[in-house]
Amino acid sequence: MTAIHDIVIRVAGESGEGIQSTGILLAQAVARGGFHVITYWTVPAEIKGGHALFQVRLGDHRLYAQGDQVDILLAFNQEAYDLNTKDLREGGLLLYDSADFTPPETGRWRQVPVPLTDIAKNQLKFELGKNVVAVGVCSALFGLPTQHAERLLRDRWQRKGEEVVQINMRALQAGIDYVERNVPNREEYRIEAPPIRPNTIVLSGSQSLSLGTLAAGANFFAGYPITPASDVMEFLASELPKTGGTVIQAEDEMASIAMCLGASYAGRKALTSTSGPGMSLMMEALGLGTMAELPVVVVDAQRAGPSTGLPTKHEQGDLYLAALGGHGEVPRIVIATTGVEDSFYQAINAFNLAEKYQCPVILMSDTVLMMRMEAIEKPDLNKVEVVDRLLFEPNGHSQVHPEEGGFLRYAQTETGVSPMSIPGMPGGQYVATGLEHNDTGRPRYDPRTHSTMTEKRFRKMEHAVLDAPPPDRHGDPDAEIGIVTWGSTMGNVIEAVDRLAERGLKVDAIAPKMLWPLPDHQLRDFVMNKRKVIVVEVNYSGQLAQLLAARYRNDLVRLNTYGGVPFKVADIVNFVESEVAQRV
Amino acid sequence: MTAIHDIVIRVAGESGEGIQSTGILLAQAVARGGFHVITYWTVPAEIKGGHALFQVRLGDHRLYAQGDQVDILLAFNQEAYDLNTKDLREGGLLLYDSADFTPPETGRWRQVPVPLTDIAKNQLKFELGKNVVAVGVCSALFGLPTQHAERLLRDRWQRKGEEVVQINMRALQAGIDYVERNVPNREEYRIEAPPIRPNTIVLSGSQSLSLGTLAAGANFFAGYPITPASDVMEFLASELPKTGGTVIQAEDEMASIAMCLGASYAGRKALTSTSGPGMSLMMEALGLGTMAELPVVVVDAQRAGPSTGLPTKHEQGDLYLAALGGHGEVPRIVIATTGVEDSFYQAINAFNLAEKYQCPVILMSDTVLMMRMEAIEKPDLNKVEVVDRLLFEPNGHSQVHPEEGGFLRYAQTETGVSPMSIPGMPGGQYVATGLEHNDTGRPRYDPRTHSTMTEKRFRKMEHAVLDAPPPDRHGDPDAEIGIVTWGSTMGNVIEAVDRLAERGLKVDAIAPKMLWPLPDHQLRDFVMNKRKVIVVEVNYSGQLAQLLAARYRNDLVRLNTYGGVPFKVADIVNFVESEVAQRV
Amino acid sequence: MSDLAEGRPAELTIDEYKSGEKPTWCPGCGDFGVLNAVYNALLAKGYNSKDVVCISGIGCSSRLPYFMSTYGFHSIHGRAMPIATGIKVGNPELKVLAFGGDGDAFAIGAGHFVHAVRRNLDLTYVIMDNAIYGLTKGQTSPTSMVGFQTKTTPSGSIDRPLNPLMLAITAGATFVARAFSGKPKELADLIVKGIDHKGFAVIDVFSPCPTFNKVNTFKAYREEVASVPANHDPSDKVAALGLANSEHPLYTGVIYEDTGVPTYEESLSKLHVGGEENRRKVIDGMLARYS
Amino acid sequence: MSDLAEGRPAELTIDEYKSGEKPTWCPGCGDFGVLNAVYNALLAKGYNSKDVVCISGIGCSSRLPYFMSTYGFHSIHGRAMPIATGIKVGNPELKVLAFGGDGDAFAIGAGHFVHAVRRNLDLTYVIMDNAIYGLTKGQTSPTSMVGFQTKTTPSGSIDRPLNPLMLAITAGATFVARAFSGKPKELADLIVKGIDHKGFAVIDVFSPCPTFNKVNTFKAYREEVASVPANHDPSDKVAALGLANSEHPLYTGVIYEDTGVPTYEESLSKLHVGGEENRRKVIDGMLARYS
Ligand SMILES: Cc1ncc(C[n+]2csc(CCOP(=O)(O)OP(=O)(O)O)c2C)c(N)n1
Ligand SMILES: Cc1ncc(C[n+]2csc(CCOP(=O)(O)OP(=O)(O)O)c2C)c(N)n1
Ligand code: SF4
Ligand code: SF4
Ligand SMILES: [Mg+2]
Ligand SMILES: [Mg+2]
Repeated sequence: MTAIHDIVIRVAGESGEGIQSTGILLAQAVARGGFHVITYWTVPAEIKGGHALFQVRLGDHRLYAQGDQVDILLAFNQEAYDLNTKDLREGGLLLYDSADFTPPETGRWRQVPVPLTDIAKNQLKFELGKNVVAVGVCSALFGLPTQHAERLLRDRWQRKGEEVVQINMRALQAGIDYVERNVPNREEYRIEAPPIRPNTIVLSGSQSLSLGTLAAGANFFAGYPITPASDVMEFLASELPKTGGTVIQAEDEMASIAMCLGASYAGRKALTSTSGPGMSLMMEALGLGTMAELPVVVVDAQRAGPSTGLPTKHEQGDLYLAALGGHGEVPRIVIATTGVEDSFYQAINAFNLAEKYQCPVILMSDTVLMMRMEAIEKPDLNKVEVVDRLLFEPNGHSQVHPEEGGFLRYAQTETGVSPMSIPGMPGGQYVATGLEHNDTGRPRYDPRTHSTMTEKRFRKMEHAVLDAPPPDRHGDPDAEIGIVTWGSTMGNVIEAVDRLAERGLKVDAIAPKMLWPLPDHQLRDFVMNKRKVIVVEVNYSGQLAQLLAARYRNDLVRLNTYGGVPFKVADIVNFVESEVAQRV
Repeated sequence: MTAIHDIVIRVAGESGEGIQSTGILLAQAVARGGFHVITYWTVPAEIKGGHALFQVRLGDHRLYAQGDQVDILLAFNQEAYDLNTKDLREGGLLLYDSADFTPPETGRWRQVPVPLTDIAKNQLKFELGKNVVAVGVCSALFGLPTQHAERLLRDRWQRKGEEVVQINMRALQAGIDYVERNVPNREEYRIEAPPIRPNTIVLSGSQSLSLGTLAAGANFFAGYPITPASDVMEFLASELPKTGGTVIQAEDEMASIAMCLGASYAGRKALTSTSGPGMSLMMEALGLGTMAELPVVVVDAQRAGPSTGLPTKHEQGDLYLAALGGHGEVPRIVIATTGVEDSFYQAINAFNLAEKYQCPVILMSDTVLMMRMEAIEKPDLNKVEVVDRLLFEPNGHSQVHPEEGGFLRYAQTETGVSPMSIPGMPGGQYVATGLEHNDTGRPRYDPRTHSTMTEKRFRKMEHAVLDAPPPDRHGDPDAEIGIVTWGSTMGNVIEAVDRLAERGLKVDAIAPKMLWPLPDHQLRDFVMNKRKVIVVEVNYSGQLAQLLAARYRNDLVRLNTYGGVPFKVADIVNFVESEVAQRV
Repeated sequence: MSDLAEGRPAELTIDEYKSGEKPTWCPGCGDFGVLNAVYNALLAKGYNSKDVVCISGIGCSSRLPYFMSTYGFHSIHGRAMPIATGIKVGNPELKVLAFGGDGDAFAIGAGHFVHAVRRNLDLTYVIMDNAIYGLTKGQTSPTSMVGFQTKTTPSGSIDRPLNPLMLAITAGATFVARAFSGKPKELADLIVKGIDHKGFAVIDVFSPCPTFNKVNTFKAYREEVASVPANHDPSDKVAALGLANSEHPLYTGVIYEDTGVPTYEESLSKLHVGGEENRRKVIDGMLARYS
Repeated sequence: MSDLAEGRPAELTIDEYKSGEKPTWCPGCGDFGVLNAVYNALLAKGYNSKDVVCISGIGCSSRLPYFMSTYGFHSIHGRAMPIATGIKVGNPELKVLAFGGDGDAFAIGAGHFVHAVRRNLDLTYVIMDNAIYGLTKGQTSPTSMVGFQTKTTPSGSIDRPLNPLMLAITAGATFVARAFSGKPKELADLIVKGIDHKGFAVIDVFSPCPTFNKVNTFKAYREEVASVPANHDPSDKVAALGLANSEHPLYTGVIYEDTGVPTYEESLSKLHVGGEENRRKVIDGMLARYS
């Protein structure tokens, strides 16, 4: 038997039964053990109840994807069994809460009853402890040193007193004991514990992104709840007021973005967060942001569309809208984060770009990423660079021409960026406007004004693109096959590239962080010089592929999935292999 | 002196002084004389007052563009003189109302005072007749047989009584007399009158488009006023009720499109009309239209953006939004009209496509086209084909599966089009929804449902594209140089192609009417096989060019203008010539 | 189940109006009571389900149309009113009921609400008011009280709540009622009254969300609600505003009714100077005008 | 012209508040009177133009900020309220005035209006109500009367008009006034009162559009307007609703005022448990929590 390096544990059952808390506890515990960890979960369509699953993948090396197959399935009930065994790998381990049901013996996997409910209720007299028992069960299987889960429970429950800590400890131990007594031959699940990584934190993509906005200096948020973007709003609602910042729940998305533009005009670093339907509704006001040249960040936590679509499902379907949506010629910047850690840094980049180039920046995440938890290296705040908008200096400045109507808010400059003022600054008075305007901001409709101001707004983009954050790269730079992807799909692509390399196929992959304007200096060489370029996206029409095709080449190969779920690594591996085979 | 075949007359002055009515009268009069005519006018930024111009181009052959230069300028006042002589061709004719000012003699053009105000006020005692005097002046210059203007005046004023007719006749004659006495050598403006075309009507692009919607069977309109789209609403507000149809002025654009979707669901042929800002606001609900598969037509009368932009100016900047705007994968059809006559037929096509493919259709026009008047052949209503949606037949139909929840509204079919029901039909009950759904319309989020329904929605587009109206073509099919363009710009391109042909340069031009999805069968051969393809658009980023590049080739050459005004034919001619020269 | 294709059964039961789709609401949700009342109201009216359209926006409450055997339109967040307007104007013969939550109606939908109300379409709008955003898992809504704590207002809401009844009355509503999911008979009765009213009927229903709103519970409402006093004259606008304004008690019943306003469809149809048969004539007339 | 860079001149005149941009309005437009009243109100307050922000949507009336030497934001149609909210919350020190037309405020902006009002920001919203869409050349507006003929309602409007004052009062406005462009002194005085009011002040101004509205003219208003009775108690909501409801006469003056409601900025600032200096600590705290 070969040593294994990672394992996928799925906990499944009725939503509200503690599936999510079991998973989170487990993820946190294994992270303390030095393991790498990445989670995946889905919520049911029903508000309460319905089937839920939480999947924890852990390993002794960095992980990038949620895992294609389940190694260990912990089914809390019959429905969980029915819906999830299709994902359990042949020869995997099925644990089921024997209080609920007894599955037939199929021979396709190993199956062991675990009387979770019984242990919690009857043995421990602590019904709520079922989740902790489950954590004990799981961690004993792959051999997590007990101390990590114990310390986690202590940290977590300390405030509630020693009694609570102890009963949880007992629940944990009961789970461990049960496994040790009833599940022999656990070697096949055992992973050598890697060294402890003390500087690690476990958080979700939405938490990481929200923290990033805090680190970037965000001090104004207005938003309207929508899945899966509400997490950002809820995070900031509790944190921003501690820094004197403000969170407003607006009456709709038009109001959200308009409030942000107002706050930005008044000097704040403003953001909103939304998902597809809200993005569509913000298009008009985003045009105003471009026209009035106001910094603002809009988080688009993509979900499956169109229309209300599949609100809890995954898709990368908003790129066209983010990059090209809005009437008229309306340039703005689109940044996409590829991972939980990356979300922190891209949030900072988004703010910095917005401030530097005085324009809206769309920060794209997606359902998988917002909800994914990962053990990442704690960010070093001292290394975070925060950029502020270029302010005009009152007094003695050539930017004020009283004869021409005052402050030259939209003075033509080489980069297109003009120093701006903030209400309260003497001599900086101007009227921000969505009408075409001259350099003082006064409405003017002559051809020269419109041409030169259009050029100014696009000139900023030409400079912004040079500040594009570096792309994610993975694989063999000399490979003839290249994959371009974006967002959380990069994780699946990275693992596919590695798996292909193991099979002797060299592949190179890139995921740009700035998606619009296209960072030519990062992409041209890659896209033009690979023999074959495959663009991998979770959408139907290949939105990034089309943007690349328009610029670079028409023979891009597309790999798309559009079922509301992310790629499996195997899908990508198989596709690349068959593409290569085709050529022979 | 060579015979001339067309002439541009511009009337300019203070808005509200009758500039527009002079221009319209003149256009109608010359059309009655068998001349071809095309107009161009701009309105000032001010609500009332401010500088206005109305330009009438007439000729003995079909005209496609507004005319690059002015041959005859009739300046009502000093400001009109100041602002418009730059467009008067060397050697042209300047007429000025001598009551107002006396311009210096420059020698660059011939100039003749015309005491319009004086004639009307003192000679005729009919101050309001100034415009009719001006019509007399103009028509005498190029030799319009008097009877046409006379009959027009009679038709127009008959209802007001013979006295009114007579005073107008006298005003006309006074203008003619003045010219005959004071402007010798009029041969250089004289155009041989072509044969009378009895079947001709003179109308604007917005009128033609509105008539087309009537001919298509439109019976519901909800909209919100916005320049330059309000004309459609105002036209239908007076005409639709005569056919039992309804026009609602909604509270905003979200309401407009939602009302249309509701009406369409209830069985109506519904449309709204708007411009850029409204288009942006409709994006979310348009996604609902795609998802619920409801026919609806949205007229986008483009103006210069972004944001509120230049509300009275011209631009083709909404193509990205129309084709790709909206969150998620949201297919719909985009049709663009290229001319006044075409607007009638494309409005019909838009409705037919919406009904046949049960989806939103964006019908794009633009400022120039909405406002342009042209003498076109009266449409033959007997040749108009009207398509209605495919209805399910109640009773005895396999489309109702009570076990599966009733009527299979979204049954999978080869074309993707499913028979639909309308409230009131027994057995056709279903819930239209923006959520992903199975064939009965019930929300379902499993991967198979989302994949197959996404494919269904896109499959409709694959069939719709085969129903694309034929493109406009002009030029030499064998030419190595091809021009692709869209909307009213095709008019300028046609004249450029002809002028280039006169100079010995063969060029071929195409303007697709269906812009999205791209009609591959119409475009592939053209775009792929020309040596050089130039894409001509009134926008900054070359929106059609990018869509074509993504599909066909990356070496498209772009010619763009973005000053809020249309191309001059000369700009296109010069560009093509320099492109060709480059190669040598 | 209804046998839709063959017409109505001889003896109607509420099953005629059930779609067979199982409601997705949490156990104990107030919306169950509303759904049941709607079934009963339709039964009382004896409508054929093919002639009824149930329209909604987005929210837990907006799921209601799926549980009906009628025609339905589960639209997008906030737009139930213009969708309903299009349907009712599109075919005035239809019986139109609209449904939605407090967020749907009074946050993103506030502008449409005001305008739908003043148009006075002949339809009935049942708002399931739980003073929370249920579907998005518990945020403050426009009817949440000051101090109400949710994930978006962890220190308590600072926005003063809107009063749906007063808003409706001042916007020009011609029928305004309040109901409580815990008083199902009164609720069904009010829905029937709303349907019978010729014009726009607004029924704001306290429909608790036990999952996310631990303040505005069945229990809390039960203690606060009281029927409109027997001597209340619903045509007295000032008195109606007074009842609507009261917080203790919270009145249920018909708060306001004005029967003298023409419906929107009536007014629209008065503008018709002809029908579809005129189309050709109208176009020819226009063409002649341009000749 | 103001010498903006050097600070305020010793002796203020209304010129301090003029931008030098020539108003684009038609001769005789009511908006001139409003602009003048705004100049005079600011003069009365003696504000430094750098501390004032004038916000508007889109419409003839919304052009007003261009004619001011203050900061300004001429935004998009219907969104003046959320823009103003962002600015005022963004910097509560600023003196914020908002402007717009009846379409901007009550058609596309109706939802925002209701919510801005209930938040009670400390700002003054002057609505130039001409019962028409001026900028788009004359269509029916939400305050147009039934029967009013325009290009979009050639047979007369069938929508009952909204009453801005009643709408504001029921949405929770704390200062509601009506003025008339033809009574410039009262108007300026009301703007000052609105500014002085701590909270959201709504001033609906009859500002005739001689170009497109031939019914609601200066003359017509002059015959209908009357000052609020001297004995009116603006804190009496029911009395205020009564005055607001009256059509003959149309009352001008302070209709309603409630001084007991905290402003939105005050309530927001009470949520602050620290300032910018805490940022690092807050982030570190969160990072520790995830460890
Ligand atoms: C444009 C848009 N914004 C936000 C959402 C997310 N959303 C769905 S329902 C809802 C509010 C639900 O509250 P309510 O209307 O009161 O209905 P309830 O669930 O309480 O019945 C929100 C904000 C959405 N679907 N669309
Ligand atoms: C989203 C959007 N829809 C429509 C318009 C067109 N539009 C500009 S101003 C206006 C209404 C003007 O009326 P009002 O607000 O009463 O202002 P007024 O001109 O009468 O002062 C409209 C519909 C627009 N600019 N943006
Ligand atoms: S979340 Fe609340 S409103 Fe939604 S179904 Fe559950 S109980 Fe009902
Ligand atoms: S159109 Fe009316 S509102 Fe607009 S500027 Fe002219 S008079 Fe004033
Ligand atoms: Mg609710
Ligand atoms: Mg107005």
